[in-house]
Amino acid sequence: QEEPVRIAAIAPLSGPGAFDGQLAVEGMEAMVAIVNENGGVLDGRMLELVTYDDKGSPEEGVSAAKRAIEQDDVDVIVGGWFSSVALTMKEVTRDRILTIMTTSQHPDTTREGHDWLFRLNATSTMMSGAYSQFICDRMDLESIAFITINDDYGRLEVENYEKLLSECGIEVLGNEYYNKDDADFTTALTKLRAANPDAIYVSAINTAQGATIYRQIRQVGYRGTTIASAGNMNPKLVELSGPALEGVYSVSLFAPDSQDPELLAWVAKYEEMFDNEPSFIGSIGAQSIEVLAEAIDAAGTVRDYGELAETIRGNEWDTLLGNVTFDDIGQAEQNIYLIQIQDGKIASVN
Amino acid sequence: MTILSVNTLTKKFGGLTAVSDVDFEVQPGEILGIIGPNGAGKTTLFNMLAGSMQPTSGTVHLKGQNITGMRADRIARLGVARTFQITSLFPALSAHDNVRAATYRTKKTGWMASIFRTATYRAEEADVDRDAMAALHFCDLAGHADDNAESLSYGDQRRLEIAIALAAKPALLLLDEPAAGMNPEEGQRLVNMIRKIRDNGTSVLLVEHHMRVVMGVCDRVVVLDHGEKIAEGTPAAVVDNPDVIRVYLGREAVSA
Amino acid sequence: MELVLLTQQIMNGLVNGMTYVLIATGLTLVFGVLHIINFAHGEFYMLGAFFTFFAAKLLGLDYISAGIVATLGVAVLGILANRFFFWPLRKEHEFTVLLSSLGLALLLTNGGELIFGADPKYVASPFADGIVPLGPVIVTQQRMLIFAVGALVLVLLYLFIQKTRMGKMMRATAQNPEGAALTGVDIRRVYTVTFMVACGLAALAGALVGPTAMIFPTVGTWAVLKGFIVVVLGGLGSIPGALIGGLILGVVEALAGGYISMGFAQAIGFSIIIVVLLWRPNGLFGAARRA
Amino acid sequence: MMARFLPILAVAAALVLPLATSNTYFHHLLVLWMLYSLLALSLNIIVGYIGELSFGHAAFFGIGAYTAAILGMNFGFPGFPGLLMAGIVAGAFGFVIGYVALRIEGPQFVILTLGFGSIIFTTTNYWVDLTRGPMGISNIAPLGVGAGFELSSALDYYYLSLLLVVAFAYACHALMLSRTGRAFIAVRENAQLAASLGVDVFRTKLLAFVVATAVAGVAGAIFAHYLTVITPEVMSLNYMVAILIMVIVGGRGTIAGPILGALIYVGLLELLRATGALRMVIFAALLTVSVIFLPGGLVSLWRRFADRSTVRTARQAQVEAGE
Amino acid sequence: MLELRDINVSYGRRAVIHDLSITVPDGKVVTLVGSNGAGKTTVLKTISGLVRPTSGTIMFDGKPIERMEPHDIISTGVVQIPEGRLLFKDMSVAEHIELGGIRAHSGGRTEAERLAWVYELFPILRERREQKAGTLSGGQQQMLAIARGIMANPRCLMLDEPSLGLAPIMVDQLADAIRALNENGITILLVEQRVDLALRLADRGYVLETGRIVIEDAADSLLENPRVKEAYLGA
Ligand SMILES: Nc1ncnc2c1ncn2[C@@H]1O[C@H](COP(=O)(O)OP(=O)(O)OP(=O)(O)O)[C@@H](O)[C@H]1O
Ligand SMILES: Nc1ncnc2c1ncn2[C@@H]1O[C@H](COP(=O)(O)OP(=O)(O)OP(=O)(O)O)[C@@H](O)[C@H]1O
Ligand SMILES: [Mg+2]
Ligand SMILES: [Mg+2]
Repeated sequence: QEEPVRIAAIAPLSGPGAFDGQLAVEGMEAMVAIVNENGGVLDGRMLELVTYDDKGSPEEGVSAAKRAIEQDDVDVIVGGWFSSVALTMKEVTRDRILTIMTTSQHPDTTREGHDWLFRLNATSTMMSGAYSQFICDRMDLESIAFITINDDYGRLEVENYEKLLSECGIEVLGNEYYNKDDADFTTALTKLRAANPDAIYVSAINTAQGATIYRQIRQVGYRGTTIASAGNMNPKLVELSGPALEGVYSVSLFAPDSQDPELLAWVAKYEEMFDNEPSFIGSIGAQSIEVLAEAIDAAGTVRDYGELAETIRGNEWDTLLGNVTFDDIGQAEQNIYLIQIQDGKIASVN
Repeated sequence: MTILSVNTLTKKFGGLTAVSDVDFEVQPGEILGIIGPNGAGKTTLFNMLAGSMQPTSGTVHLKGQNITGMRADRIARLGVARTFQITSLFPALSAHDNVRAATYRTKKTGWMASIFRTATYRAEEADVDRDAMAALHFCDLAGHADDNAESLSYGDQRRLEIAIALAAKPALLLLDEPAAGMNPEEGQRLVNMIRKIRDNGTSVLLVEHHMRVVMGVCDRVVVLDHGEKIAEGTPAAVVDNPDVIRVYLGREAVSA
Repeated sequence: MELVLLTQQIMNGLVNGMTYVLIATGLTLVFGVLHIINFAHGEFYMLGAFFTFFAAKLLGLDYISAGIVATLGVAVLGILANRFFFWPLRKEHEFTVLLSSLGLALLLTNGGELIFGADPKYVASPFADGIVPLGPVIVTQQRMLIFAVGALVLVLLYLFIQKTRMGKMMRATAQNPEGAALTGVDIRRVYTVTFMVACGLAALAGALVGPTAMIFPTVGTWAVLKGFIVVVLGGLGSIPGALIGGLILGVVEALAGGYISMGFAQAIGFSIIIVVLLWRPNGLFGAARRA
Repeated sequence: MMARFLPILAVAAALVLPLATSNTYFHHLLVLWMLYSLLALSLNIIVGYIGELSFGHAAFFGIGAYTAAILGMNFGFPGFPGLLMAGIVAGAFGFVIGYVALRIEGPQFVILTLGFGSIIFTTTNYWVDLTRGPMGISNIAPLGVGAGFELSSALDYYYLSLLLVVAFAYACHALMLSRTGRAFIAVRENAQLAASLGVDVFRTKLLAFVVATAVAGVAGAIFAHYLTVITPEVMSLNYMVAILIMVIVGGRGTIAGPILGALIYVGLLELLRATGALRMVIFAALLTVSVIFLPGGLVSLWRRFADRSTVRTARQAQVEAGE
Repeated sequence: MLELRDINVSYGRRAVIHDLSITVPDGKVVTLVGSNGAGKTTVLKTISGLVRPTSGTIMFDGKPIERMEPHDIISTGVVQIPEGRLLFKDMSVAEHIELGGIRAHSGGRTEAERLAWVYELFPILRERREQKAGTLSGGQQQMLAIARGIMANPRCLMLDEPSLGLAPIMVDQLADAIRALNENGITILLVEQRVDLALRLADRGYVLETGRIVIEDAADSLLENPRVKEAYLGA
């Protein structure tokens, strides 16, 4: 029996980000199972996922990454849910190990060009380009207001959309920041409602906060359009938000009604293994494993990170979310789908 | 020079006047007794002298300096030590450490000196230990030096309080019912102790209900009732005062 | 328009404030009566919300019955918590007790994560989305319910502590446990009842406040912080203090959120405490601390 | 007798400990242990010696860390003077906050310090121009004086922080044998009596608070240089609680206690990684069990054993008081 | 009748009471004399259940009470007025008096009678009904402590240094009160540093030294006992 290829998955598994971290790790686990059932990589080496809890804290993320590299001697790292964790972790992994960041959306995660660092999720800048196009073209709005999480991700969102949406003539009537531990948004929403915008754009990564905001938008009596920020839609959020989310648009890398056979296989596996519903977060976790597995086979090595990184950059990968390529700084290019909540389900829109 | 001079000192609690226009003086080396019925205002008076309560009006002078309304720690640094009627100790510390803490006022060296263990520091620490042990001996507590204050019996705790006040080497000592919890024999020993304290140059202000102690040790006595001074004089004169007998002594005037 | 907005924000503040009051009552009871800083109080709030959720889901109860079941269930847990975490430490230093409560909080949060799952949940209430218009201002039915129950609970608790024998025994125990024992107070029972009532109140708060947001196992941290601000603001152990403190906090946060920025609302809450404590070191209604 | 040589033995052991392995992760844990020890020892001055429970101590750790990071990044301030500045800035904050908060005591003080800590946390999150907000400052230069000498490995940081821990522990020890230390304890045990003995209660507390916060600031500065990143997270409630755990579980009012507490905190959480999802549950359970069965902290175990064999001298009792 | 048989008590590893036996017959006044630290308070606390004896039995009315909880002991009619008063600082005088009655055993005077009697004994308490105990003068606090004890309707009242902090005139009144209590059929166990006073009030006396009974005799003989005179009366 050959040594398994050990993949460190670093994600928030306790504290406020725990649920999202759990979804990501579950997505990876399902894909690991699929790869292993198909014989693993490099002629028979199995994949083994080693999970680390970063508690959503950058300092913990650093410790986790150090442990993975220095103590547990893992082969590669995947993870990085919160941008701030991803940004700090990459200082530890720089030139030491190959890393695939999954969900973090901050452009800086890859901007500084670490040779062995990749990121799957579209940056918020990429997302906002596609999304604002849609908002301008199809939603017939004259004004908009934002409610935004106060972190680097949220701040960037506001910056991007204020610019892009103003350019197509939509007036921005206000923005309210909230903190990642806030639980009540009525004052901010009351204020936004009073400005009477045609739509409120909700930037929320955390599922619990998102659902609360969507519900409270209606509870303060706002009857205009709600727009959900890009890349943060998942079935749990839809379930929790109830009618408040009906008809709301978002964009995602994950088209839930895609008939891609790899996706179907993964969804089946996921449902077999876990209670949660397959989600975008899970699928992108799975994608990181899939790209890795394929690249390792193609490169014929795990530990020669230079070779492996070249291989990842130099090819197009066919994954459960469709085809992916990576640019010079390791940023993935992949399809972005427009989605809408219809009858309590996430559906893609053309 | 007069050690302590109190002029028209008054304390009101809402509608209640606990101390009312009280005047008196304490001379160097004098033991002045303050007696009076329960609730007469004796403890309140002490609290004002020691700075733990602000007077409503009136003045207090210590060795000619006006200390009215001064903070307790500043008054203490001017050389006033006190005991509390409701026992007040450092409960979790040993008796010895209780007393060592009391040497604070008279010592100088700081933290830095202790880090470098300077000669002054070592000499002073030796002094602290010696003074503390001496105070414990003086109060018959040497055998309890290593016991925690809270594990001492009530009477021993009372004596420990006196030891603490003594170790502060005050010019003026305020004792609030030191003999409470002592039997007549122990009270007698206390009388001797207070005399010795005075002989070492400390003036003493004594609140006490044990008339044997008051009679045995005081040079002069001030009597308070309802916050007002109703009599002042030698102990012998005061116990014969009919007002004092009526409001304070009762039958015991005869038996004492 | 401006006036309507102002009124709406004040209204938001008052109903939010009552949420805080509800959380704070149980805290102030334990805090003021037994002099215990119970950091696990928020976790009982969390349990109240989760029990309501599961009582509705697993037992098929309606919202109100589920809330009652949760309140009673958590009250029983309060008895157990006292038995194992607080009663054995009654003679220990207050910092030790505080740490024990922090440990219990960690245990319940992480245990909750393990048992209930990390996924957020929603306590469905028939009143959650119903809107009551009060002139130009609107409030949801749920928040009206919180307000009404909060007010009722406060009055009852106040009467309980001031007027009943048990209440007096609680206060006596707080001030001098040995003296209380010699007076015939069954100290153990006082502890038990205090925790039972306090945890029940926390759970009630959880059941009522749950439907206004999502619940998840770490939600107690938020609750306990708000609760503490209110308790200290109003004065330890003071029920009227908890009421005034909670409403002040709610309104100030709403105004700060409405006119400055929501992100600073929490910091502003703490700033009020600082100002109030400097002016009145024992809080608005606080008695002096035991000597 | 034993008790006299124990500290020397412990220091000797700490000196050779990292040489036992070349595992750099182990060294990383050692650095964390030492930095947290320094932090916990500093909090111990407030919690253990003057007997007030300061909840917001993590804020001063953070202030120190940010001072070092910002001075280094924005003003090219060299590392070691930066440490000093971090201590001064944190101490200055400590002075201002202490000046306000120390007028209040007991539970109110707990909440007040929690409040100050939260305000600093929030400000750090929002003052993006200065602090870069929630994403923090990364790429902080390692400690060094110019190009000639630079702390590069975990080992270097370990020895630096060990040196500081030993020096500070000794200073604390000396403190407790000094007049100032006696004043601290007097204030803790009975402030009213302390005042009647001439101790200026407020100034004494303020002194303790400033020293404690300044040292926390230095610890934070080293932490920032070592990790090369710093985010507001180090000032969050999690860290506030963590430091308290170290001090109280180890044994407040003692010197070995906080160091032991930091060891337990770092070591236990590391060992429990293997338990996966159960990690924090087991940690919390062990924490509460230890508090309930050893209310005086882990050091009280030693005392239980020592009490039987030696007579406690009055002096020892003072240093150890507070169990 | 209250009877202690071969009682031993320790605080931690430190034994403070050794094989102590005392009998307090019904309707009598018995006093316990000893210098500071002899163990008098410890004996009383052991009887009221605050401290557990390591061995020995305590019988009241023929029933063992040494394993009972303090509040249950009070219900049997054994009530202690503690040294140092142990009042509830922020509670009013009236609340103390009310709480005093929570475990009153039935029989004897009614609650209203006891209340009237207490206010008659200490009129100042009636005047200060609403004042917080913490702000009373030392002597007033002592009166309140006694009043609280009487409200428990004791059959056997244990007083630990009740004269503490009382002005001489109040001490006389206290002595009268103790006599009156006794005449009302209440058995009294008195610990008092004013040994002369205690022995004049008592029928019997025990002398306690470092945790051991060294003399037991009728009170008036003890007053004349040279050893007692020298050690406790300061004569
Ligand atoms: N803080 C306070 N608030 C209200 N009244 C007070 C306060 N302190 C004392 N008093 C009242 O002031 C009066 C004087 O009290 P004080 O303690 O000075 O009496 P005292 O002479 O020391 O009596 P004793 O001999 O019983 O100790 C009493 O009636 C007491 O109830
Ligand atoms: N909590 C305690 N822990 C340890 N030792 C104690 C404790 N309480 C009392 N002791 C010790 O027990 C002995 C008896 O104390 P006790 O209080 O019973 O004496 P007492 O006769 O009432 O004296 P006093 O007349 O001073 O009140 C003393 O040596 C005392 O130091
Ligand atoms: Mg007095
Ligand atoms: Mg006694």
